[in-house]
Amino acid sequence: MDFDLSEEQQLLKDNVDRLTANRYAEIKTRTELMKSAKGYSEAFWKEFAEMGLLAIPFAEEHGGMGQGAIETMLVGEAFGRAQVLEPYFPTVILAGSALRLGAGEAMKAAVIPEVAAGTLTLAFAHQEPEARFDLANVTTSAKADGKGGYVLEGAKCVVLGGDSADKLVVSARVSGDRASKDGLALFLVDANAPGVTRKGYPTQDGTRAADVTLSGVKVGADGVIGEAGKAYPVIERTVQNGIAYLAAEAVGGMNALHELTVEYLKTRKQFGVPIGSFQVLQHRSVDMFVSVEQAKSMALYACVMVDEPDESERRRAMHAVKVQIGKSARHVGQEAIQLHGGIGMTMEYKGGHYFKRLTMIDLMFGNADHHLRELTKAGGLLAA
Amino acid sequence: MDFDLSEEQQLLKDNVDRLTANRYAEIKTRTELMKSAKGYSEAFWKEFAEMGLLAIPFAEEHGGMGQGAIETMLVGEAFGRAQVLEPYFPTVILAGSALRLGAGEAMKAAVIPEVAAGTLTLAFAHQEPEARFDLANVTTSAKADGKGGYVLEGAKCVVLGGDSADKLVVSARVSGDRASKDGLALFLVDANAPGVTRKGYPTQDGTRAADVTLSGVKVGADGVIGEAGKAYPVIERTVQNGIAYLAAEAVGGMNALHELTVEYLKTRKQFGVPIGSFQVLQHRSVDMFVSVEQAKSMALYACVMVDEPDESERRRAMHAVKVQIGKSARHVGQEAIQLHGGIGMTMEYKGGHYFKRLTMIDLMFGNADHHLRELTKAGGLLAA
Amino acid sequence: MDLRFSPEENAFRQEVRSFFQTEIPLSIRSKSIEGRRLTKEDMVTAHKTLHKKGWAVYNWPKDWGGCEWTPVQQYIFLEEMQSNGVPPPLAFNTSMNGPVIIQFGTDAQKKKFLPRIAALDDWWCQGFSEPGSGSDLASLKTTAVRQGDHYIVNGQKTWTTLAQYADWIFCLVRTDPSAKKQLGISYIVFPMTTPGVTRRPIQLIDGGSEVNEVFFDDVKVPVENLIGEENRGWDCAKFLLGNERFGIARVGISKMRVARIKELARRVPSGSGGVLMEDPQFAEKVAAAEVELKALEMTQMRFLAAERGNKSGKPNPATSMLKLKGSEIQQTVTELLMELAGPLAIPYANDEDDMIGHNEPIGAEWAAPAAPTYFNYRKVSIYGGSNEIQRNILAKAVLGF
Amino acid sequence: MDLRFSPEENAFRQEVRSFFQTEIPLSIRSKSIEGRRLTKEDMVTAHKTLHKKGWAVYNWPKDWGGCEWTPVQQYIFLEEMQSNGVPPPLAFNTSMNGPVIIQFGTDAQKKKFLPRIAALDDWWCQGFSEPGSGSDLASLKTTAVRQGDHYIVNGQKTWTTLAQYADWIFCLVRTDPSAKKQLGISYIVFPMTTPGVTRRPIQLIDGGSEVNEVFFDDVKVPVENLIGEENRGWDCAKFLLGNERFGIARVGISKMRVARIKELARRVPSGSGGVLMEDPQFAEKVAAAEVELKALEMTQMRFLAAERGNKSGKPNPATSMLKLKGSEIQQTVTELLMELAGPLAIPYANDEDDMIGHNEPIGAEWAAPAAPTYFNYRKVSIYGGSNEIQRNILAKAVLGF
Repeated sequence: MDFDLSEEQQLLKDNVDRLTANRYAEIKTRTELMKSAKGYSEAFWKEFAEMGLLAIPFAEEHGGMGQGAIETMLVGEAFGRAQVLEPYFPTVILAGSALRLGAGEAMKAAVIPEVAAGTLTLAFAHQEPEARFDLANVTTSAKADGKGGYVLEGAKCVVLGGDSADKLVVSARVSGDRASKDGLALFLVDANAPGVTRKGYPTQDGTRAADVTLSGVKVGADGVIGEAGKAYPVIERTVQNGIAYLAAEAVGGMNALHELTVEYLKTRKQFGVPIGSFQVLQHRSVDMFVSVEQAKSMALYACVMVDEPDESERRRAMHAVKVQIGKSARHVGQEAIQLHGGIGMTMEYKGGHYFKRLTMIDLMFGNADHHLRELTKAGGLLAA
Repeated sequence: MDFDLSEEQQLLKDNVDRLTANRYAEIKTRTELMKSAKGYSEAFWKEFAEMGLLAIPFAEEHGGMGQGAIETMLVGEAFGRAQVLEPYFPTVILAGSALRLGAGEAMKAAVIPEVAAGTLTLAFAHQEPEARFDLANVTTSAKADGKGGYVLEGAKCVVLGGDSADKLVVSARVSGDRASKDGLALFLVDANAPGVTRKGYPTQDGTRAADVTLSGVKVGADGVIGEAGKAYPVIERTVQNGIAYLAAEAVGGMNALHELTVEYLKTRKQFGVPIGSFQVLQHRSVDMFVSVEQAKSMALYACVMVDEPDESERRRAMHAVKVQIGKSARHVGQEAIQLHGGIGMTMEYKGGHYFKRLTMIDLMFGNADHHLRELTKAGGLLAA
Repeated sequence: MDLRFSPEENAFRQEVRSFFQTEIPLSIRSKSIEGRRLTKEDMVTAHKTLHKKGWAVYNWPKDWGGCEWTPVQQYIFLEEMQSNGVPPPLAFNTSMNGPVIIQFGTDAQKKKFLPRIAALDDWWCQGFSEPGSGSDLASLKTTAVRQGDHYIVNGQKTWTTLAQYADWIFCLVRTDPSAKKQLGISYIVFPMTTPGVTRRPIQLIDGGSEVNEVFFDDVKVPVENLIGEENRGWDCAKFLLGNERFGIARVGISKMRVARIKELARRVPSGSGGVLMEDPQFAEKVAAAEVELKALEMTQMRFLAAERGNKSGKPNPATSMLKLKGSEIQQTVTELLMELAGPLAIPYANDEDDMIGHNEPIGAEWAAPAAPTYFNYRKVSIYGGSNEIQRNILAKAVLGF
Repeated sequence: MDLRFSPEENAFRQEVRSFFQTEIPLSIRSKSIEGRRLTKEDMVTAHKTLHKKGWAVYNWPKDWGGCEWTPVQQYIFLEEMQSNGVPPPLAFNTSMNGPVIIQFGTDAQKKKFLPRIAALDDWWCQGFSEPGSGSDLASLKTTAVRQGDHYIVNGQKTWTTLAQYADWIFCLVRTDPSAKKQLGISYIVFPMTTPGVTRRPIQLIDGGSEVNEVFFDDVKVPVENLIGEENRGWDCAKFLLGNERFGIARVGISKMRVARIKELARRVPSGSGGVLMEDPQFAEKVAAAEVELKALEMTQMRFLAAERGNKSGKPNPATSMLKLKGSEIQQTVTELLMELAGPLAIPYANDEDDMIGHNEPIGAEWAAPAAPTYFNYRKVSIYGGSNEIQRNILAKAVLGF
């Protein structure tokens, strides 16, 4: 057992921390980017590409760095701390995982180098309006066109980064009932392909998403990711990778939010003393610290388990991770706002940005309650 | 709407408060009675009878006072405050309710005057080992003897006050499946009747209970309470009366425990100051206060609703009462021990007695979780 | 003891309910119930409708238009108002500044201000908090220096709710800088159009801008606009802050929200077949909130009954508990609504914001306000005396620490 | 970074596990697992078995019998010990008094005491707390007055765990009443059989009497029984209290209890058909505890790894968090067990108590310890520095307040 970062990892961490802290030093940068056309900075995206961040999880033969969950965790923490707006999560983590884990060699060779180089953005168009948190609940249909290709028909919603992505990884059903794990397929679809309609909008945390309608969208045989009908395991692992990353991002965010709160308590004066001199506020800061540490631990645990080959063990672990992250994020976020008082309620202060993002992270890919139930159904965390 | 006690109610309250506070002034009285043969004081019981407490809920023609839930609430609060050991709950509230609500005139006329006079104690032998909190889960069988009587066969457990009761109100099944609400019957059985075996023991809160085995116990037609096979509503209302009383007793206990805690914080010195000067302990005392007030409110609500004729409304209300009582009792009990530190952990201090009784009250007739689930199944508290 | 409402009380409830449901436009009430933002016009319409009926200043003395209702009637009125989504009479006018003028104002001031306050002919806003003075209100720094028959006001207020709509402001200002804290403060009022007054909206985390910073730069205020005695403004402030006793728990609003959550949960898909209300995990959370809410309602009624016997006119400190528990339940309930919306709570669909991408997301018609309402309601445990301050009050006044 | 155990570490785990499971009698381990009370003999047997293997004082320096294990090995050892229900080496001997004597004792003292401490030939108990000195330990009042080559000890200790079994006591006493608080305290040891020592058991709310009051009435203690310097006993106390770093979270014990709860819940009827583990409400509570426990385990490993780099010998204040969260989880888990037992937790079936009615209640074989264990475990957030004290430490040392 060894918790130390390797030299390369430490270097990566230092670099990404420095760059993001620098680029997002002013809250105004973030609020202005939120209102810009794309909702993020293409210049920053290019810098992330140059630093190799977009290449991290991909194989070296596809222009990747061949690195793992620890490295994306370091990125997630830094991005959470700085509240980065660029679509790393949708492009590299979500859609990137689907390609990495599901696609055939030809597709990987064609697409991944572009992703790694920062010239292609992606989104994972999986959520449907009535699916809530059920990953298998897909009604978008894919009908075989007889030539190895498919025609897609359906509607997706809250596709993160979907408003500006160049290509979409779309889930659809080739067979089976609405919520069946069998019969699912993934497709790589050009976001501007005929029949694809996107309605983009901002999200509560300042990023962007889109509702996507697919109407007679034709996908060639070369657009099928893996084997049609057998995509559920890829979807599940994609989401598990998403959870591991979100855990790291949430830890970065809540750690920073906790520090901000403690700092505020030490400087804000009322009744002639810093309010941090009140024991009640100290103890509540301590309880926040405990929540942050528990979340950090589970973000690390996610790194250990996200590539665990035993799928039941992996599944139970990733449910547990999302439970703890949701619980800690809620506690830390709510207490941070309360301890700040009015200033935490404003968009002019970074605290509120953290709080909103942390709140949204819980709602992404199943909230704490959902994962607790799934964990329970799977027999719990300790060996059954 | 009027929250004031009537003159008679105020007099009752003053009298019962004074008597119980006086009799149980020393914690030693309680611990010694706990170790005595019956586990309570027959002298105190006689005094309660003389004060009319045992007659409260019964009709005047049976030697009762013809009073209602407010009056038994006043007794419950006083008994909770003083941590009274006498079997008022099993005799007057539980078995008393079953007779009051279920028995025919002849049985009432024969038994209730003795109960009201304090010459007869009762117990409600309903709980079975595998029933947990399900009121309809009864396997004890009652076979008709063809002469209007029945023969009982089965086992009851944790029969409160069952070790010393003179008569038992026993539930048994004349027909139907294990958990069916149809086919239940109630019987009044002499505790020393042939075939009745009692194994008495102390309970965690210092009172007594017994496991009761019924082996070929013969009950005559005059021992059947109400109509055999139709007893479920009587059982349910008996338990609802029990919940209303336990709510009051818990409020009396947690109120006293909270006062004890605040008093302790004001007098106990560490670091040269009363520990009550620490803001954290003040705020936690305030949160306890809030829990006590919420519980008081629901104990009052229980008085309003326990005689509500609409059975669905009554049922939902009584579930809600037990949820709040369990939640408040847990919070107040745990915090009281924590804020006291070591002294609260000892049997030589009254705090621990309150804590244990409050803990047991939650386990009686369904804990907070159980009632929350039942409330949910019934559609919640607000009009559906 | 009779814990049921009397037939007269039930009749009164019927009367107010029927008035609300027939006279306050459904379009306005629906906005409240669905969590959409009310316009100034909505609030004015509701207020004026109530005023016409004689109910806008029910809490005032009869001479100035009050109703002399019993505490139970007031409770019923508020509950029906809240659970029917009726926007309340503007609090700055009717429960803050109006009562202060009634208590501390001169006859001339009463005649001048009260009718327009009651009718909402003037919209008032509150100038109390400052950037450096939140919980410690008495440390405020805005000064009013006497020059002849005027005060010259300089300084800054913040968290001024709906100042953008306001015609007048009531302000705490420091008139004697040498006096200790509370002792040098005065309560003055002036039009927001007075030269030197500027407002800057503050965007809150829900995306709206309901609060403002208000700056005073040599604002000239006639001396007759002083309410009460000079340097005794703290009395007005204490009176004002202690005045709101029972609306504070907002039981009716939480009831209305719970009802809406249950209604929505009976049609929102759970994702795994069926609707969310069939999911015991979610349904139990709703039921748990209902239990706390019922207990709070009973607590409020108990305090109300105790209040009847309280002739001192001083607020019962236990009402701090109503604020504490009431805000907690309001926050629980708004969080439940967000949880109900699930992933559909993620899109941001604020129609008054200048962010791009004004496409209406799927589910927006019911899910869009969920997260903003949750965000916005974090404030209820902060403003009006934070919950930490309420605990301090209870510790001292009730528990005797 | 490699967060998996190495093959060597896994082999070590196998070795200790197999030793525990084969050498520590099942009858003793079952008692721990089922929450029944251990006798003195059980504890001595377990300790001596570990000692024979060379593991009872694994944490001591090699010269005195220690194992020089890595922090990870220590962690594994403790986890296996706890999850297999092995009674730990007597803490008063091996992690309290032993290390103090190693650090502060003279050579003669070491030779005299350490071998018997390690072997549990003498059972030690701790005389720190006093009725007036709990969290504020330094305010203790027991005095030791020098008379020739003896101290005369007078005063009272309390919460002395298992003093009824003890042969010796280590005590904090005030040797200089004129010095300020910590400065006049000394650490002395003496046999419990010394004339003037009396003990009075205190019955706790679980029904047992594991703690005692210990009274000293002119107890004559030779000067050579002073450990360290006179009036510098506070150094020993600080060293002792800071010494326990990782066992404190008791992850293994909670794991063992969760496993037992799950096992029982798979056979205890739910009342409404089926078993309790099929009740999602209960099962989710268990799973929620498992998540917190897993997080705590990882936290402990992280702190352990950080500890490796910490050569200062000073305890990492963040370990207060292990106490805080560890006690919380222990309490959650014992409460779950009581909830599992439901109504069957109500009977009191303490076989060592003098209460009448020694009939074994139905279900007692598994349900009887549920409530007493819950009651008993309320202490874990009180003793060894209450959780409030731990929060004070964290606020100061980690957050810099």
